[in-house]
Amino acid sequence: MTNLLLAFDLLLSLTLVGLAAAALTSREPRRAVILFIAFGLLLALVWARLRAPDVALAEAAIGAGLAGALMLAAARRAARGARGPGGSESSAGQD
Amino acid sequence: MIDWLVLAIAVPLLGSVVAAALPGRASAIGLATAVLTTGSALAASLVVAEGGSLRSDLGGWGAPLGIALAADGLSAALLVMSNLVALGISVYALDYFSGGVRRHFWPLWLLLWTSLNGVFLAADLFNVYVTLELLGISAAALGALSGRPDAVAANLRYLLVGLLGSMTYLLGVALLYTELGTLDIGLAAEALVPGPLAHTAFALMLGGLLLKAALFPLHFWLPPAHSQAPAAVSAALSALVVKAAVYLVLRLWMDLFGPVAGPGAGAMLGVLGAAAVVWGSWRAFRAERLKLLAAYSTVAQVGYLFLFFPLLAIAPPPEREALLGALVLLALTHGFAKAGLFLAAGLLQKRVGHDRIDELGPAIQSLPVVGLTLGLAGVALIGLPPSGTFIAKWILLAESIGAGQWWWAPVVLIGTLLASAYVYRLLANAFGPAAQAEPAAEGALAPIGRLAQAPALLMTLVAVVVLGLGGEPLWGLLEGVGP
Amino acid sequence: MYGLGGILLFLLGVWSFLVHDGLLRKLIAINVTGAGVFHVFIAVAYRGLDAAPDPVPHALVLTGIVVAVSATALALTLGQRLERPDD
Amino acid sequence: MIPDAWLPAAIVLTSLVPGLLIFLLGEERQVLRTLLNMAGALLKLALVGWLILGIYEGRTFESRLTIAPGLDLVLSADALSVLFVTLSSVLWLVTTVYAIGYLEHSPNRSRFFGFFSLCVSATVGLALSGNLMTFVIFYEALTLATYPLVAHRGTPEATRGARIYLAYTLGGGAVLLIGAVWLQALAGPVVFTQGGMLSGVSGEHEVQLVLIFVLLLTGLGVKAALVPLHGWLPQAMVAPAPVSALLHAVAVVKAGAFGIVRVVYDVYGVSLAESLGLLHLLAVLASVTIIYGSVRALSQDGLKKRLAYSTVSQVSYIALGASIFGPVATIGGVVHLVHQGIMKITLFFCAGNYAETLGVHRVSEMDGVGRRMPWTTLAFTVAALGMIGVPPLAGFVSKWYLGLGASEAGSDWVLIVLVASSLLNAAYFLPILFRAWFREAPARWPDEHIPAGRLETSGALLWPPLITGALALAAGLFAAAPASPLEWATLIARREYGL
Amino acid sequence: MGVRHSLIIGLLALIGATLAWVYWDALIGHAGTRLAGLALERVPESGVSNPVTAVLLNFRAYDTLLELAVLLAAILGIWSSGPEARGFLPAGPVLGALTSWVVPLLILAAGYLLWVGGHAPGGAFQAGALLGAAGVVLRLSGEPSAGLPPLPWLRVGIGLGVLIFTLTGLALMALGQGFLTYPAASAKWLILMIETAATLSIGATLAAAYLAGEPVPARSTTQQPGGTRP
Repeated sequence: MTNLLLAFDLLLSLTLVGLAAAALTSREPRRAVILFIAFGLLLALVWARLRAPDVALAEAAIGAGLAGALMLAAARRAARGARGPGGSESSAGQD
Repeated sequence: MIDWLVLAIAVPLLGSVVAAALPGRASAIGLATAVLTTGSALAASLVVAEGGSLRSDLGGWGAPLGIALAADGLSAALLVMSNLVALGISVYALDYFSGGVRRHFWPLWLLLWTSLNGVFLAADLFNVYVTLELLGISAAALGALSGRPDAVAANLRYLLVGLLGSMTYLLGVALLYTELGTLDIGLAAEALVPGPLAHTAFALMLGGLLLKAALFPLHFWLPPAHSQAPAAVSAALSALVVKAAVYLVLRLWMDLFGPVAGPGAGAMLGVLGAAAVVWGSWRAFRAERLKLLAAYSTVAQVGYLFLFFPLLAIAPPPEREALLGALVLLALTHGFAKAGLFLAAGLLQKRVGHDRIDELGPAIQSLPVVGLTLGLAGVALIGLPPSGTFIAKWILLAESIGAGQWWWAPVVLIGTLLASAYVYRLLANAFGPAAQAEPAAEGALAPIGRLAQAPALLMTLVAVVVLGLGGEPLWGLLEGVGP
Repeated sequence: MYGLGGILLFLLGVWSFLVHDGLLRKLIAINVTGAGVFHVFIAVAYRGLDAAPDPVPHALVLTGIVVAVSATALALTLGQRLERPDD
Repeated sequence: MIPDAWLPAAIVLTSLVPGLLIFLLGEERQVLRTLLNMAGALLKLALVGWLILGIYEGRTFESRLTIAPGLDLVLSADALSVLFVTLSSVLWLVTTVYAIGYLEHSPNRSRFFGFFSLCVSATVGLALSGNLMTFVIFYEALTLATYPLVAHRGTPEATRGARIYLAYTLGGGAVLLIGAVWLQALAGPVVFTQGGMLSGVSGEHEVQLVLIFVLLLTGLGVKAALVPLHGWLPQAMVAPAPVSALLHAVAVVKAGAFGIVRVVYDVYGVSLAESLGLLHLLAVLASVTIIYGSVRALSQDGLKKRLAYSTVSQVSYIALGASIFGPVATIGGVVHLVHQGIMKITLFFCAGNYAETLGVHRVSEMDGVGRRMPWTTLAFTVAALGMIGVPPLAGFVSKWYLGLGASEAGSDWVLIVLVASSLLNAAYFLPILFRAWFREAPARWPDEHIPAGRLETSGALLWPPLITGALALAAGLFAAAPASPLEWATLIARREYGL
Repeated sequence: MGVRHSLIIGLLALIGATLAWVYWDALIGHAGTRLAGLALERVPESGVSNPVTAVLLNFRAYDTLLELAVLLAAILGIWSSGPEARGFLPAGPVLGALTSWVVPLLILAAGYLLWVGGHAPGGAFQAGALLGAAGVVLRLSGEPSAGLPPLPWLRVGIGLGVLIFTLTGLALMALGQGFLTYPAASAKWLILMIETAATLSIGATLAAAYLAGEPVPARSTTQQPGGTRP
């Protein structure tokens, strides 16, 4: 385990936990969902690093993609409930 | 040899898919599946009764790799109870649900049934997680069927709490897998050595399951969820779903964590159980609405079940058999009685449009059969003589005094007295002055079909008479259970 | 090392679930908790750069993810049903 | 013929099955209901007769059903239980006839008769129970069956009285349960054995045995209406007359007394009870109740209330009999169980007649009742004199034996209690008789129903008191006859003391 | 609020510490192969070469069956809660172009993933997810039915995966093999068949889930893009 790899792992883990903390503590729902989607993608990256390609693919497609899309729709409706409606294109469906 | 265990799960699953695909004939399919599933479950239990235990490895792979379904005396007894109650509920639901809701009810109900059978037959830790999830999701979805805002909110909270419980349970499984390398309960039990990891995993899994079994401090989600759901669903929730979680705690306690689960953990469960009994009975006594009363009495009854654990932890073999039998008998009786009570409550609500206890007088009078059902269910809940609960409480008291832990006795006493108080409040107006005054003056009382009243009555009759007097074979069935 | 990260995520999720009370926040908390647990599973499955990893936890995590997403979908719909029961 | 094992169970079923069937009957099926009732009662009498013959020949009867490991439901017949079963079945038959007449046109009678038969089967089951657990089961079942009867009328006071009754009896039941379970945990399954099961147990459980006895006594005391726990009895007088007659004179109250006798003789055994000083405790409690009951009866104007308080004191005679060490006192106590039942039921029947035919509820309204209803008042007089203990009647026999037993055992203060209570009985019964026979009848009775026939009231209401009155007389006069209650009591005492 | 807050944090920290220590000790102590060795050597018998798919669809097939049931339960729950939410505005030119290009690509990728699952990372769930994503994109670009077939067919669609899975299992049991025990020869094709059915039903379910309610049958779609039919 070269210490370069160790450094990379450490970096990955820290950003992962940082992202999760940011997503959870942010007040505004839409911001939380965006951060959550980023968290999902990073998680997929970490799992790819841990030689779990199938799971990484699934996490990216479902965990970040679909769950994110659903949450975005819900956040948008929640926000729209607060102010006027605004259709928006969301970053859905990564390949 | 037909593998009954697999049928008990595959048939309801298939039924739910077909019912989902053909909403028009949902109830016909539903009933047919109900009958078939109960048949296969009973057949499986019969085989277990003779053979001691039944195991089938799915997919033909050995235990460590593949998943196995196992049924021993304990799971057979609960399987029989839950299938019979579910059959009763299905017959009841035939005319309880109106057209629109019906096509949503049947597929979800059969999925719930599948997961119930799955929990009782599971022998693989991860499989238990997936089945618990299926149970939680279908139960929450069914609970929110009525669409009323407070019902949806209560069931949403139930879903979230259930998810958290499952995640904690899963972390426990992860830790176990880290150390033992296997997911099958049997193999894990052999490999498990009582150490820090075993205790932590035990604590996590127990915590998750207690959340789902709604033991005292973690019961907050149960009353609103069970009282808002439609009657047929809340009957299933209270009688079966909570029982599945308690069954799992018992299964883990005895099979997997035998050496780890010392008297300390037992005492803690006992204390929580005692608090549940007193708090649940008290809140039930103060409840205004019948279904809320029934929901709180479920919290109390779960408390009773957990009162057995401190004694189980220290009882030598002969008493252990008696205690185990008493625990299962109490679970079965409560299952039947509570289901009967909820169904009867549903009938009353349909009859007069509300279920405020103090104004149920005329409704009970106009439906003598429902009155009798309420009476019988009350007898079983309090634990008066002819019911199975009486015998279970008798054994619990005898063993608690015998084992020197006499302090459980006053708890049972308080619970019984409070239970009789709230059942009395319910039945008082059956004999109340309203009886003579005006039989059914206010508003047209909805006609209640004979068919709808039958399952509730039958279930409470089983709870009081069959389990009361015919309890003996239960101990025979439980011979080979547990270390 | 990743396992510790997974446990940290689990704790973060549980903490957020207990403290925050918005539906969306709770759902994210649950997904984070789930991610933490799956993280532990995958970390356990990892057996060095060269050796092939242990497939069983991978399958478990796959199932777990799908289950988590379906539960989230149901929860979101029920939540949305709460806010606007009319339409 | 019915093999030995099934006879006790058959006896219980003869009233259980008709009861359940009656529940299902519609309100208007009067004839079928009466038929069922009568058939059940007569069949039970026949079976009881068969049982008596069996016991005489020394055969034993036992039907056993195991409910759980170490717990089984046992119905076995021995001398004491047969006595109580005979009493119950005879009086059940008579009361059913009376109830049919009494409830001629009142609503939901199927429910009434259903619960009525359930209650009797519970009493018979209780009498025949072979071990403490079966006893507790039937004891609680009795509470369940009697509650609806007390609350039958549905009037607010009925509901209130029933609630008090339920509170007392359920509390008592729970305490009894705790005591029984504690005893079972201590000494294994508690089977009623001649001469006491625990007599062999060594002394080291001393304190626990005393505590258990107190628990059992409290549990049974509720039903036997011992002083502190008797509150429910006067309240429950709100129930219809046949209910108060059978239940509060025979079934419920006697169940408590019967329980005390069982516990003292067949669980603890007289010698052990004596050594632990329990008998002394029981004797004091019983005497206090006797005096207290009689004193309160003096001041009661309501006829049924006065009878209720007299029941409170009379039942404690049985407890007193059990608490005096010696066969003679036991005979007195046990035989009083039967006599008091017969006499008290006659009094309640007559009270019911007065209320039903003349609308007379209070003692003060009973002037000249004797002229208007000679036959009922005659039966009332026979029973009242019996209660006081006038020589030829049944009451005298039991008081005589109690006094004899007390003097033999050397506890003279019991004699004083007996004499004082007899005087008090006279004090509250004689004025009633005086009013009934020698006072002028009022111009118009409060609520008079002129019956169709030539009799003073409807047949079904008149004959039962007369029959039980005659029985009371016979029990007194033919005390020495072979099959009389006294003979039977001596048989029991002889077996208990192993003479 | 502060006290409770810090109490929770303290408690969680404590649990975290024990967890971490216990986990670390277990991980170091047992560098054993756990199920890896056993699983990897049995993979050839399973009819597919990708170990994860082998475990997923052969060794622990029952878990996957239940997982599909969970998906079914979720979508049924969503449908039972009421009608679907309002659709989105029709797409602008840019989005329209993007969709007409992305959706076929997604469906093609899904098909590829499905096929490749046998011997390389990929499989039913990932392919199903992509199909779901295609449905979501269609929904976002103003297509009200998200490319899903009309309701009666959709109801069959969501149950397809579980149906095929259970039927194969029962059929195998009827043939005396035992539930879900694939005979070695036809294992590959059986698994592929099950995977296809699973992909279709997962795609349909996930897309329908995005509708957040029961699709209103009145609205029949005009043009039928690829949708879930390959």
